[in-house]
Amino acid sequence: MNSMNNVTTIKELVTKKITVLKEEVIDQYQVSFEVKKDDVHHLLSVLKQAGWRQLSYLSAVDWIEDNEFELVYIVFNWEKPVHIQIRCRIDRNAPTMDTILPIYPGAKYYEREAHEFFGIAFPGNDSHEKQLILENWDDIPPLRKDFDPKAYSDARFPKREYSNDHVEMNGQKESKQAKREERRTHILDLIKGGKK
Amino acid sequence: MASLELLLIFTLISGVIAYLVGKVHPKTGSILTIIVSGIVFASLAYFGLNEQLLTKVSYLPYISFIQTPLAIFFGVLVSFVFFMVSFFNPYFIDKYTYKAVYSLLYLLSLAGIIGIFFTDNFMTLFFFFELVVWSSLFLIPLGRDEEVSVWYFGFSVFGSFALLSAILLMQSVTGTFDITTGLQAVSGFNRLSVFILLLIAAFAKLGAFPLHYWLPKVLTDSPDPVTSIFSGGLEKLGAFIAVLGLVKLVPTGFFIDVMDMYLTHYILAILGSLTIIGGTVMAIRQDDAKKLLAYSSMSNGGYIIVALSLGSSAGISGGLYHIIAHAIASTAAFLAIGAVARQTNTTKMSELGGMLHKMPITYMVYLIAIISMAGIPPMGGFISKWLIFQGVINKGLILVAAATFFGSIGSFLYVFRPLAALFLGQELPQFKETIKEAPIVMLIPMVILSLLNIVTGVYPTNILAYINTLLVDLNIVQLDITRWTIVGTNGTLNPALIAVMFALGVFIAFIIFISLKKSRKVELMDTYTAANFIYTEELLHYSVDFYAPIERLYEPYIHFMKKFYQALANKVREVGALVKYYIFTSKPEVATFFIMLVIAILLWGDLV
Amino acid sequence: MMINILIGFGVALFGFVLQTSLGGINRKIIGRLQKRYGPKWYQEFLDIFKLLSKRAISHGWLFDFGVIMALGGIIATATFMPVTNSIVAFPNYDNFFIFVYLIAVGMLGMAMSASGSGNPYASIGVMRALTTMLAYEVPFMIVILTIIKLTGTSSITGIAEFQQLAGNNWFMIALPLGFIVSFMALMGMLGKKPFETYIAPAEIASGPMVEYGGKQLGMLFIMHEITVFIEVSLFVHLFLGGAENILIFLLKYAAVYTLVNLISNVYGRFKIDQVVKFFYKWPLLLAIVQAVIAVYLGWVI
Amino acid sequence: MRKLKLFLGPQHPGMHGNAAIHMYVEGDIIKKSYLLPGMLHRGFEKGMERHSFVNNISLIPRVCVVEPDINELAFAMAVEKLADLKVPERAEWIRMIIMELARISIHLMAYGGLGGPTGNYTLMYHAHADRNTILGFFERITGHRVYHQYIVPGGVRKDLPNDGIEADILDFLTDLENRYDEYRDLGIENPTLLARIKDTILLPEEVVWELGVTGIGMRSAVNKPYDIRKKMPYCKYDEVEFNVPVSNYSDARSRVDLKLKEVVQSIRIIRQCIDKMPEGKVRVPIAQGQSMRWTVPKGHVYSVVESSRGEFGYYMVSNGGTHPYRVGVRGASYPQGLLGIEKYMPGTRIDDAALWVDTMGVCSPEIDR
Amino acid sequence: MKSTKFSELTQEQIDRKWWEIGDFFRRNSLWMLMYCTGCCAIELPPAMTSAYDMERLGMGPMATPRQADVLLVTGYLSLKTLRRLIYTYEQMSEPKYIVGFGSCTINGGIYHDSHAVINQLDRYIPVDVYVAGCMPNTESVMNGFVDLMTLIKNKQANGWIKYKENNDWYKQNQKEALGEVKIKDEFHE
Repeated sequence: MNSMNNVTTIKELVTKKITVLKEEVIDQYQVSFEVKKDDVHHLLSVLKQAGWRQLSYLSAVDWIEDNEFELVYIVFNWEKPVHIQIRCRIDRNAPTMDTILPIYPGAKYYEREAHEFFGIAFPGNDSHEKQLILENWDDIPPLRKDFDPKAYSDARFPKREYSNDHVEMNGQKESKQAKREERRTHILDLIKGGKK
Repeated sequence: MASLELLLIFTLISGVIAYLVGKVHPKTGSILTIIVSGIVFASLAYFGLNEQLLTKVSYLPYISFIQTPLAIFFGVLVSFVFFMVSFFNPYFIDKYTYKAVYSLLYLLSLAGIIGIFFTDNFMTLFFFFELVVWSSLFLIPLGRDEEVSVWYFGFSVFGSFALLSAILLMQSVTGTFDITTGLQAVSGFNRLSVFILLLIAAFAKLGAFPLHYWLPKVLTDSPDPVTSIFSGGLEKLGAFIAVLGLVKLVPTGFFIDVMDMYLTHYILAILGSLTIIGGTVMAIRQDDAKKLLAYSSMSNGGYIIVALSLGSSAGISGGLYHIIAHAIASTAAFLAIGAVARQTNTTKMSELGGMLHKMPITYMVYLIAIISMAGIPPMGGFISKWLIFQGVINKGLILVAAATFFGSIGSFLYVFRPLAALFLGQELPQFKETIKEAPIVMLIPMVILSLLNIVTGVYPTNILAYINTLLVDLNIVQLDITRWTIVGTNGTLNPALIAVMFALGVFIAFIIFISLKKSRKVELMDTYTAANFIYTEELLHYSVDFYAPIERLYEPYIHFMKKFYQALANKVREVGALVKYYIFTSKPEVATFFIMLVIAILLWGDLV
Repeated sequence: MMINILIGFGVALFGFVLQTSLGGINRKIIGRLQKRYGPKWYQEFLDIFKLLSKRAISHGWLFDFGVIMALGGIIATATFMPVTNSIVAFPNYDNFFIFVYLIAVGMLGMAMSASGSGNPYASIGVMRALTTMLAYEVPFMIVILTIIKLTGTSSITGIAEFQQLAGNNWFMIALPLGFIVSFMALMGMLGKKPFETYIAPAEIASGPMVEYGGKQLGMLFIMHEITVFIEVSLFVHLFLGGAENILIFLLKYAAVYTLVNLISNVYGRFKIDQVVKFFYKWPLLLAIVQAVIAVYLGWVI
Repeated sequence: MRKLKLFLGPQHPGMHGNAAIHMYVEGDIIKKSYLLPGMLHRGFEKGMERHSFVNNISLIPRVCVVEPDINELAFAMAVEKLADLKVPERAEWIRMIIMELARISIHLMAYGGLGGPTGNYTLMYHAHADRNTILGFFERITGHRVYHQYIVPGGVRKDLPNDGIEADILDFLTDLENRYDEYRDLGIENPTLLARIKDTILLPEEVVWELGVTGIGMRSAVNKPYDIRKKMPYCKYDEVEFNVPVSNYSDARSRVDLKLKEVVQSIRIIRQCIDKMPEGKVRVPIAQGQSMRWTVPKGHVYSVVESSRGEFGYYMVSNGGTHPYRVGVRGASYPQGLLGIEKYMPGTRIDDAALWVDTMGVCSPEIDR
Repeated sequence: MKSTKFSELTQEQIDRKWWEIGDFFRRNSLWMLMYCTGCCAIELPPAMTSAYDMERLGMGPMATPRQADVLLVTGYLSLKTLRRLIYTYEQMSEPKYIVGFGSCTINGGIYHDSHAVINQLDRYIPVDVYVAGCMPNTESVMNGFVDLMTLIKNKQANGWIKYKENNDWYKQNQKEALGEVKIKDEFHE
């Protein structure tokens, strides 16, 4: 199958030049490599020269339990249609990552957004510290796992107050408020992993 | 002072007095100019309009005067402009290096003007012509740049030589220096030569295409009052000479039947049209308000040429009326800009904005002036443009008409630009605190000129009646006017009725306006910005490259005249450098002196 | 004289009522063209009176003064407009140039007031309006020159009567090229697409109108309706042979205005320099050719 | 030289969507410009982490307002890849019908939207009338006009209604095809519009690669059929015949032209879909009765679909729980919307600013999220 | 005897009569401000165009807040939008009305827990009519406008008066959510 060939060539290409921590073939159109932080730039320029000219996506994942951020770069080649995910872990306490602007000029705003939502610094990108989407933001970056938007919202934006009505269920009065509370704690449980 | 000679001597002597006084106290010297020019204007107007001027000469040699309606017309108008502008002198005198000289030159020019208009001898005319050229030449560098005075000098000398050649040619054919008889006697091919030479002189003085290059430079760089003088007064010398050449001289050349005019005149009309288009097009793209008005002066000069070359009563009376209307309107406009410049030290539109809120009277003066310049009723400019259109349409000159229409609408474009960029728009922070309305003495002439603008537009028949007597003098059919109406070749105009209807219309609109709910006053910065916040007034003021889209269309083509003159100047400079190495110093004044000396020696033989 | 003035204002009022109702009807027609039901025929009246009833804002005295001057100037212009041969306020004074230049007072008032609001969009809009004017006026005036030269009068009723006396030989037929040019110029004058550059909501947010609301906007709407009345009836008188009685006038007026609207509604709008280029290319040439043919050669059908 | 600052949006008739473009202007040429996004920011990626995989179905269509179905499909495909779900065949065909109907609707809207900046409102009204018909079909199929929540992980929510909807759709498509020439005459063949859109707002090939523009913008410049549907076919796109229209010169006109040509291809695809669609189930049940507690295996996947503006992708990370650990959305207009406006809008005239945004296909909700 | 008819009316009553006449015009000619704050704006084009044709009711889109009568808050409001919305609302000329679209304006809707979206619109600016739904159908949008017209007729659409009277309360709420309403930073010089 022609498209599976693409994946194997990529694997050869990448493993020849870079030490890959972990590699994963998701399907015939997608591969994922986890590399060290320092290898990212090298790998990206290799891939760009090999034809992966388009930066499709750049973002981060907050692995709060490992105290690490994972940066994800997804590049794409239209001639050999395979999406390549390049992932690397960086320290969560002082997150910095050198910019990839010289390789992919299109990364400018992705990096700026990653700074805004995760607090990752991108030295080399002049405008990465400017605010982009948020305005007058005064809390920790919102996409970090330890930021609770619900609490933020409750504190800043009051809810509409409905009359504390009751529902008749099987003859006994039950408070809607209590039910709502119950539901909320249940959902919070689910967020933390759910009952397996 | 009914005697022209005494008036002339008085002006010259008071010029010297003003100089001496000015050495001690410049301001007093400049106040003297107000008084003297006031007296000159008053005498000319009072005695001239009653035809009581005395032309007897007893003290000055070689000079003789004659009192014609044409002379009185121009004399009163130009001395009036001088009088009005002189009110500005005390306020600007501090800005010049040679304060005392200014007053002297100012009065010398005035004296020259009297001489030019009232003489009946061509040599005398030439002498005074040169007096005006000299004195105005030294007025110009009082501003900023010396280079422009060189340009002015160059074109003036060209015009002077043309005038001189015309005079000498005429004299050699007819044996007389007398203006009227001389111009009527000259005939044949010589008539054509005289015609061309006179028109060259007129074009050089009027700043018409293709001899327009100096005008915008001079008008931009000379001091603000001098600019007004040039535009309202000195430029009209050219118009005067154009009248001599186009109207007094019997026309010659091939007669085009379908247009009912001579080919020579038609060519002139085309040149006038080119002047109109060139002036309009250039004025649209200027950033400096003074330069913009300078190009508008050029364009209006084109109107005068077109009108005078038509030769019909509507055309010539329209041209003469346009001389009045434009003198008043453009002086007012220049004075208003000058008043702003005095407060802000700049006339660049991109640096100004929102002056309306601090200088409302100046704004109104400017508004009325530009309504007149754009030829919109009920101001004077409308009457003259209407007459000129009558003349043009009656002759069926399609291309000339296209140019006049273009200039007429185009003037609307360029005069609006200073209005919007300089007076309207956001009030810039640097002018919010410091700027005040102009002093009352400066407002006096501006208000008088504005009133005159309205009067000439609402009740023009009085002036037109005077122009009619002038037309009799020039052997042209009179314009058909009644007390309130002007009857053109294809329509009747009632300016007063238009004004009344306009007033009534505004009154009705006003009634509608005040009977409705009162509006809420908001700040200028509280404005629609697509819901974005902005705090910098400068960023919200549209004044740079105002007419960018239309400028882009003709931008590649505008520099051909400039290139031509620059190349010419380079050639002259090469020759000049050689001469200069031996004789001249770097000062243009000295050079002028030498050249004039040479001319004077050459002329000596002819005079005696 | 008093009677004449009253007739004049009567004409202005008539023009306002006529154009406003016709405007509403035209909105309905356009609605049908766009597969819609369309508004009520008197919607324009509702809009104007609604605006007049609102509490507006003002940016200073000039903002108000300009609006008053605009409306006043236009009312004054309308008073000179002949409706039919006999309904004319000031016979013999209905000079063509009055309309061209007195309308400009109103325009100047509006332009001044708009720029006085301090909004850059307004200034840009005014700039575009003036540039458009420069574009369409020159070809139009050349055609007018031809007509005045042919008829020997610049009086509007005079020109209309000239056509009627010539056996209803309208200038529309006699000067076909000139008619085409003038029709384009009329579209420019009325600010219809494709020459609608100075309103251009998507570019400069309705241009000069950007800061107006409430009574100022209402007055400008009245002004606009009267302006349209003046321009369209000018066209009717110049090219369609005027009107012997009011019915014919209404018919011709409605036909011209509806035609302009229908044509304009399937077009987009030009950029401002394209407007200038457009008018200075073919229409100017056609106008000059027409003028040469009619004036110098005397070939008039 | 003093500059003037003008704004396009958020409250501006020329701006579709809620975003502001700040422009520094000299004369009428834009000298500097940038997009100020974030006015539609709702914290989507955070919100998705707080909802379970099934709950998210109601949230995702709202990411991109004008074109909700691509979100549903991209999300569903991501989840299916993670959970290794096999979608029934009929569901794949129905998905394609929905996607292509949506594509026609958004192209019509964009084409009608061309009437806004250029002032041809008749075009806009006609295009919206047809779009409204398509919304009517959606309502009959899914019960909603705009946010359908129809494509769910494991198939589609329910089968097509049994009221002859296929015939109605075919009728409408034939009607649309018949009026195709009329549309062209009213729009891009219209001389006044041509004057506006021809040879303006160029997008050279280098710029495409520099910014990472995809979709019609890319195809109009590079002259190659770079379409996800062709290159990495999802659903059953490899079993239908269609062309990808391309051009080698990308000005505003050619981009709009490609949109119209894509409408024709979409019509072709829908016809084939209705023809080839088998009977059968439309959904695999996930965690019967316990869908709220349904967990998805650990993993990370990036799923893409071809939207009307280009490559639209979801990056999804699951840590094996009921909720996604991280969802990242790659908006198709992200490159041209932010970097494109900053780098390549200067030099345009203010007349063309709205057209720039329109024909480049900048959609602010997917930039802000 | 003759003047009794007029003398009975006080100035206040005359004003009210005028106001009623004005109300007739206002409700038949509602010009709305096109400010697409959120997703509900997508159902406005169908309402405006051929299918439902708002112009029948005399409604039409307008370019700037100065000209408009109705402010349509179409959907959720992020903080960034709310600032601009308040600014826009204050620029409109009186009397002015607000129609809130979708559940988001009522109670935050699906974004009730978002860090960037406010929950209850009428704490910040007064709302005359709510159109519920996510997103509201075109029919209900039209119905909302008809409701607004009825409210104007019954003199109940007086949110703008409320805003004037309780300005302090509104300003305080705005400040709590937004800090300063007008911001001045590198993007807004």
